[in-house]
Amino acid sequence: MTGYFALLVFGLTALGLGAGLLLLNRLIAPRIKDPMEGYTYECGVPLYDKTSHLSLEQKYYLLGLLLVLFDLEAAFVLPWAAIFRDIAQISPGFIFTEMFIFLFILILGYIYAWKKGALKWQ
Amino acid sequence: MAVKVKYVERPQLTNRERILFIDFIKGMGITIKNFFRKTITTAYPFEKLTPPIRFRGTHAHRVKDGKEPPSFKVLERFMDIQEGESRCVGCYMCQQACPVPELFNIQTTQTEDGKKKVIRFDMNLLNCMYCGLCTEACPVDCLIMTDIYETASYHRAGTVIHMEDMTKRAVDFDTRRGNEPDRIWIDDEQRSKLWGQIKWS
Amino acid sequence: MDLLGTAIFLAIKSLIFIMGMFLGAAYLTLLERKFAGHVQQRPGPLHVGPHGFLQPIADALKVLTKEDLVPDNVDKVLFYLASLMAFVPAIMILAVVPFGEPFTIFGIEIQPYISDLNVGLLLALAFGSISIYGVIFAGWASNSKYPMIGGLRKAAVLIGYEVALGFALAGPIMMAGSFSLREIVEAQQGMWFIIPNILAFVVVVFCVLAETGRTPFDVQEAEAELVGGYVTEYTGMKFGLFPLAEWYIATFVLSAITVILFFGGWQPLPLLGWLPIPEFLWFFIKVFLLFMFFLWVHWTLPRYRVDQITEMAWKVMLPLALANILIVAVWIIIFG
Amino acid sequence: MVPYEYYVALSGLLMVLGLIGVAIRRNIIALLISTELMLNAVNIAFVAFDMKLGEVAGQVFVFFILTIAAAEAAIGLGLIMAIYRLRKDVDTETLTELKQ
Amino acid sequence: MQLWISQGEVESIKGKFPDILEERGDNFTSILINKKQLIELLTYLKEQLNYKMFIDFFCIDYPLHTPRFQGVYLLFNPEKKRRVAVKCWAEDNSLPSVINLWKGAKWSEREAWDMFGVRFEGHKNLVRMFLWEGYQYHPLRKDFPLEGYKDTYLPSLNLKEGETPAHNYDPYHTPLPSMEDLERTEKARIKKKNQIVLNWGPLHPGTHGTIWFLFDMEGEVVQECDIILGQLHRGVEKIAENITYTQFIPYTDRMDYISALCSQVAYVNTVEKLLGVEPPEKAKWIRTMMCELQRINSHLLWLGTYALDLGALTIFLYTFREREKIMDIIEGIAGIRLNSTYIRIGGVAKDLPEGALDVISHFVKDFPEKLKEYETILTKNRVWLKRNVNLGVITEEDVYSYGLTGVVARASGVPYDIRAIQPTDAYDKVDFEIPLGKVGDCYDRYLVRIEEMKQSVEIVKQCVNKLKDMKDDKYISTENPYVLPTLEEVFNSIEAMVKDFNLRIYGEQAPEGEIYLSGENPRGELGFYINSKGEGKPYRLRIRSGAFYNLQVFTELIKGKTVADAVVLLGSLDPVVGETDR
Amino acid sequence: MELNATGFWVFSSLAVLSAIGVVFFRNIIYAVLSLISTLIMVSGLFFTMGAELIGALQILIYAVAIVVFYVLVISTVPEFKGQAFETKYMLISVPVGFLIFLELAFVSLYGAWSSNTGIFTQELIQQVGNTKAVATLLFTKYLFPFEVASLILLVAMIGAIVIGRKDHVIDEEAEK
Amino acid sequence: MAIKHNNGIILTTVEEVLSWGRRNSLWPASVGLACCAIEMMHTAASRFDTDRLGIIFRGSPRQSDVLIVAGTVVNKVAPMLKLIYDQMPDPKWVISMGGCASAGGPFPTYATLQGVDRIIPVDVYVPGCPPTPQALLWGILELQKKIKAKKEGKVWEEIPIKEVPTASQPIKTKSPFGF
Ligand code: SF4
Ligand code: SF4
Ligand code: SF4
Repeated sequence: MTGYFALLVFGLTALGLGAGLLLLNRLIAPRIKDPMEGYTYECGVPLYDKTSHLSLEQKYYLLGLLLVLFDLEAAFVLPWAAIFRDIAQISPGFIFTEMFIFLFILILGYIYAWKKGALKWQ
Repeated sequence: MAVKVKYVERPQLTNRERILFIDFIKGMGITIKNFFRKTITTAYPFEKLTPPIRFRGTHAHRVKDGKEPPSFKVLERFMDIQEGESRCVGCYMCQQACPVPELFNIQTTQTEDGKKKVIRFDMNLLNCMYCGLCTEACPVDCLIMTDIYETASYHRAGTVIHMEDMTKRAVDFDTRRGNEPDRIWIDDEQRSKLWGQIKWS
Repeated sequence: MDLLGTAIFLAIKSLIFIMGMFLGAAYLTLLERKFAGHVQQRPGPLHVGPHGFLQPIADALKVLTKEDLVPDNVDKVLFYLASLMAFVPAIMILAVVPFGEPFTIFGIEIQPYISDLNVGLLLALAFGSISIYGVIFAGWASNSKYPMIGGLRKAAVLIGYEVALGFALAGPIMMAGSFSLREIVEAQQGMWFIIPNILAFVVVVFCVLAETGRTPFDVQEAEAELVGGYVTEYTGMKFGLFPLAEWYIATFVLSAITVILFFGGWQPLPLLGWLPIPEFLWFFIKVFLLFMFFLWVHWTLPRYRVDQITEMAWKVMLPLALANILIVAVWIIIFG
Repeated sequence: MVPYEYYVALSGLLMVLGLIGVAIRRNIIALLISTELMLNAVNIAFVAFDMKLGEVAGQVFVFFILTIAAAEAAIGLGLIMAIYRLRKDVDTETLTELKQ
Repeated sequence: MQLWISQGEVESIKGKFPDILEERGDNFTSILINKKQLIELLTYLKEQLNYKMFIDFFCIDYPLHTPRFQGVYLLFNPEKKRRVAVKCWAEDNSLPSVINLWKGAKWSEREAWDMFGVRFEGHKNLVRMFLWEGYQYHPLRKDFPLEGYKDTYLPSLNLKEGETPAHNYDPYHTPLPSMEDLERTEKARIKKKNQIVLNWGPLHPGTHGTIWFLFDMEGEVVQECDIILGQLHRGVEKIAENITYTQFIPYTDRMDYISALCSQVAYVNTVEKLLGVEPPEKAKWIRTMMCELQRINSHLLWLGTYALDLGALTIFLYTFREREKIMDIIEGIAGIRLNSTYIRIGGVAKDLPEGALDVISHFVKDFPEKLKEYETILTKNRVWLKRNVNLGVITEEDVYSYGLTGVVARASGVPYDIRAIQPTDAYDKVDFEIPLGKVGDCYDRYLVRIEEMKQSVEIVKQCVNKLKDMKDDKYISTENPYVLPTLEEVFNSIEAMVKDFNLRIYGEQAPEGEIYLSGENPRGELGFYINSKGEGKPYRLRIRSGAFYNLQVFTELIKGKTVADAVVLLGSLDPVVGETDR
Repeated sequence: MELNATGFWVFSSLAVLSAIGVVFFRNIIYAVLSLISTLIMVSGLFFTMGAELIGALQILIYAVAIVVFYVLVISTVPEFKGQAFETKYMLISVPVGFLIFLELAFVSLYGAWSSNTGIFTQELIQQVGNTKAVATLLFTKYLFPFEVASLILLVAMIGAIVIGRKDHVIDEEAEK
Repeated sequence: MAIKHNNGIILTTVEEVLSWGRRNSLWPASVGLACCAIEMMHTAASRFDTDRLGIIFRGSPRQSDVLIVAGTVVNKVAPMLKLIYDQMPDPKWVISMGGCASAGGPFPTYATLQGVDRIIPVDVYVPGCPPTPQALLWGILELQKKIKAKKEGKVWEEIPIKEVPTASQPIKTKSPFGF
């Protein structure tokens, strides 16, 4: 448990330090107002249109989708990997086939995504 | 001469190269090779590149020192120029030749004995493009361009050069480099950093 | 009050680690500039201090005293938060990286790490991917087009390579049978894990390059395209945290993890075990070499286009990582 | 050791909050996010029971909940995509139409 | 070499269009036609007589004539290698637009509108080219003064009250645009149809100078693009009308500042042809050599920045290392590293200094090795291939329609090289090959440029060999009345001094006439059209810049590509703003 | 253990606070930020309960993958207009939520789960470590649900791609 | 500086350290406009290597300290340049490189801005067309001197200007702390 506590303390220290630096910057840096200093930078020209947030794009949706699904898959694979050695000594065939059935099913999905062009990021 | 055309080859990446990352490795080989080469840098304020003799830097006025060309001897008769003063005869040829004539401000007066004297010769170097046309036009070998380039200034007026500065510069330039042959550059240490050993004929 | 005492002790230790990392990162900038310089036949920082030794200090001072400018259209909270979100997770990885076995000096046991966890590797992976928020939010909060595009680009790259990284890590985990980084190092007594895991190593190298935004994957701040990428609108220290976190801390820490996973951590180099070099120095030597390797790649190669990168992640790296799992599984079954 | 009931209580609280979110938010993404909150509450409960029973089965179920959460997010956001494509904008009205 | 339309062809045109007026000269042949038949004639020239390549279009202002403006179209027949000029008076200040015949006319018509106020019927978006919307004048008109109208009080911020920093300081200034003006300029170019409109440039590291792109984007994909030029419009053509022929030489440097010597040579050749000056043999060889050195220099800069744009940071510094060497050579010979005003009418400014040939031969011996290094890093690199291959394919049709020249044309397989078509200087005596591409994509342009550097090295070698035997020849033909005497002559003889005075003050009084001549710049055909009315200054000097026309095709190529491709495409077209904007 | 208790109180209060944030932040991006915070806090709770593997995966999968998915979609959606809340539902939701809460409490208090014991005893878990225990259970006893999970993921992927794709774009590529 | 001028030794030392940091880490915004930009690039390249002095070019004005205006500023660019200048965070400096930027150079025409100091305050003028890399470096060194002088509470008029009627010699001794 102390390990996690140390992690927590470490995280808080890092956060504090980062925030402290930002604060320090804010405190000691000069603040001289220039007329246009808040103008959004776009190569120094007047903005054509003010919107900068892109509207919904399929590619990001597909990307997020793939991330979620494959990360989940990884979440299953990693514990499996951790016990692989132990169980492989008892019944290698079992643990092996088990995971590869799982992977096989997901590779089907992978192939489907590939075929449908979802991996191609336009 | 007949026109010869040649179609360029488009190299392909073979599979073997692709799998073994040959292309990356070769490229990285080049960079590491350069890593072990000597640096070519001239550490500027501590080391300086000597400009070649033909370098066109800040303008200067040669002074009357007995080495004038024949044309000066002719024109000198109308002028009031002492030894050690600028050779300028106020002929305005430099201004005429210059693509940006506004940058000159030349004023002459008549002295009592009817001779002409240049009392003002200002050049605003901010408008100059160092093309050298003015020096080529000067008929008395007065206006020259020196190897001085460190002319940065905090205000505009600091970049306008006057006759006194210009004569000083020319004297300095001639003493330092007057006797140099018309050579492409001095083959000193700084140049050989970049060039290595050159076979001079 | 026991708790408070531990907390204070830990905080001091963390502070030492973080400060060390800060200083290290600052001097890594110098290292990079020197290396880049010499690759390009120039000396790099030279005059600020002997051989440019004070350059990072000057830069840090300068960045710290730059005006803290917040443009008009930004989401202020997020704008500040994003730089923290990029920085904190990157340095958090440091907390799970062991730099050696615990050792005793003058009767005091010293642990050269913050925490040795059973799930250390997973947490490292998790922290590595949390920094994605810093990138996306920096782009989003800036409310400007270049940062927005840069942030989303970087996010796309990170996403692609995170998945591949997850699968690539399975190989060493299988060999060691544990998520604990210390146990992984200990399991490499006889043979480094690079041997059967060569594919995973390739994948991990690419992933580290991608996550730290070095060529050929530095799409997010491709100067020629996006000016400064997602940091375009950032000034002063807010800006300073980004490259510090991304280019130096993350590269360093991820190199360390790569060394732990594939090159036997703090075990001496083969045939050089007789040298009187302490463990953690071995570790640093290896990390240094790997870091230099990344720099070397960075200063040689051109960069991919972002869609090519993501495509490569999915179509090349992921299959490679999966193949690695297969190979390692077979290897373990055959060789035990 | 913290009694496990505390954890269950917390789980319940999160559940309620999630439910409130589902009920009052008009924004379909916020709706999905609130659902995630509820799923988390369940996770906490599972692990808490595990702690009580000295078991790990509950934690295994968390895996499956993660799976479900992922699938839910995938499909839910997929629906948003679909709506967006049909309507060419993600307007509140459009979204409430779907909700009702 | 006869480069203008043949008598026979003119006769055949006369058969169809009886009321044309032919003006035939040694260096310029034009057909004057009335406005109604203009399109018909141009179509006939394009389709029947195969004058399908668009070279240039420009206007000339005759304030005393009605109609006041005359438009001149320059066309080229790539098979027979002949040019023709078509002139037409702009009645009611307007001309029919030819963008349906040649897409390349779009910008030059805009330019004519901007500079002269001539309207074009049928032009889809006739907006200001170089100046901004809301600017009131048309500067190239004869009645517009060079310095403009100084009506804004805009003193230097660094001055204290009442101080004058220099004799030529004027606190009054020509009007500056406001932010609103610029915004209007933007909005006049392009209508927002997709998600966002991104301003790319002008003050951007990737745009190779100050080109201002407007990308109408869907995500990261550019759907529509327009380019705003004029961020470096300095009024060079207007300056030319106010100074003598010699004085204009330094300005040609500053147009295409990366290949200054090539521009000088192209300009000086034109003026020499006009004046009938023949430079001495040695000067020709020196010019050829310097031109090719400059071409290597320019291509090196291109390679460096191109690689930098594509992320290969180190190549940039390697190429700059080699560039430093060439700069050293140029500095040693001409005196200035970049904008070396070295070429003069009738020869070159100074003889080669001692040791110059040694240094150059050292360089050409050394350089191919270095080039090989760059190629090792780049040519077969998978990243490089991925970014370049099959991107931005330009077809032969496009080449003719847009008037693309230089490497861009050659990479598409069009062997259009002025050095071969109309050799000037010593190009007809040296041996070289013209590299051509087959596909016309960015990769081909890269390969062609690399190959061109190798060819240039060969040419330089031949020049060095030749020049070794010409040690003591004259480098400038000062015996010609139009050529300025050298300093030594001035110092030593009164006649030379008087000649010098005359030429400096009154300029080279060129005979009346017109001329169009071009040189092969690293960026394409750099043509000079000079209209002389017998004064010391040109009446109208038109610069046909290669980069200006090459850049036009960018808007077409970028469609459906991402911003990341934009840098590649732009880099492979290699524009220099000084030349596009003049 | 004092550490656990402190951890619980800190994490739980922060989790609830951020959960409130999730529900009541008008700006969707702040709601998501709070969600991240909640998830991390919940993960901290898992750690206090000794569920290491789940705690780590909670961050890896939940706080990163799933939320990134949301963030990606949100940050590319034009801002939502209009009223963010419908307070009238508040009245209904609170009692319903409370009911569910009661039910949960009931179930837990009466140990409805006690019958379901697995192959692991507390000592065994201590011995092999939480990670391996969970993993072993997952890949032995719950083998079947595990394989079903893969099917769920497959179906989710196919479904999501079918729903979310833009037909003309993807089909063009499929033809290639 | 937010810290007020004070004769206390500590503050002076702090200011000196800060000023040292600033002048040894001048990051220019890479605003290349015309021919001079090429020479600016050469200054950054291997032969002269500004990185030696801690000078690295940044793409975005938000992260740069000094604006090197390299090239012809035409009227149309002037408002943009002003915007870029405004967008830079303080403290900031401007070097006007080349004749064109400083005073219109050889283009006294309708289209060119006759000196960038008409829209933004300039700290150092570097004449030349284009100034050689060494001239630019000299300009940068002058700027460093100016920053140093400012720390001492002077204004630029009081800084001794080194008139260079003659060529200068290389600096012999290096300070261990940089400039
Ligand atoms: S160098 Fe050229 S621009 Fe300068 S003063 Fe002389 S002629 Fe005029
Ligand atoms: S040309 Fe020479 S002599 Fe005549 S005014 Fe100019 S500097 Fe003086
Ligand atoms: S000062 Fe000279 S080199 Fe610099 S931009 Fe102006 S014309 Fe070009």
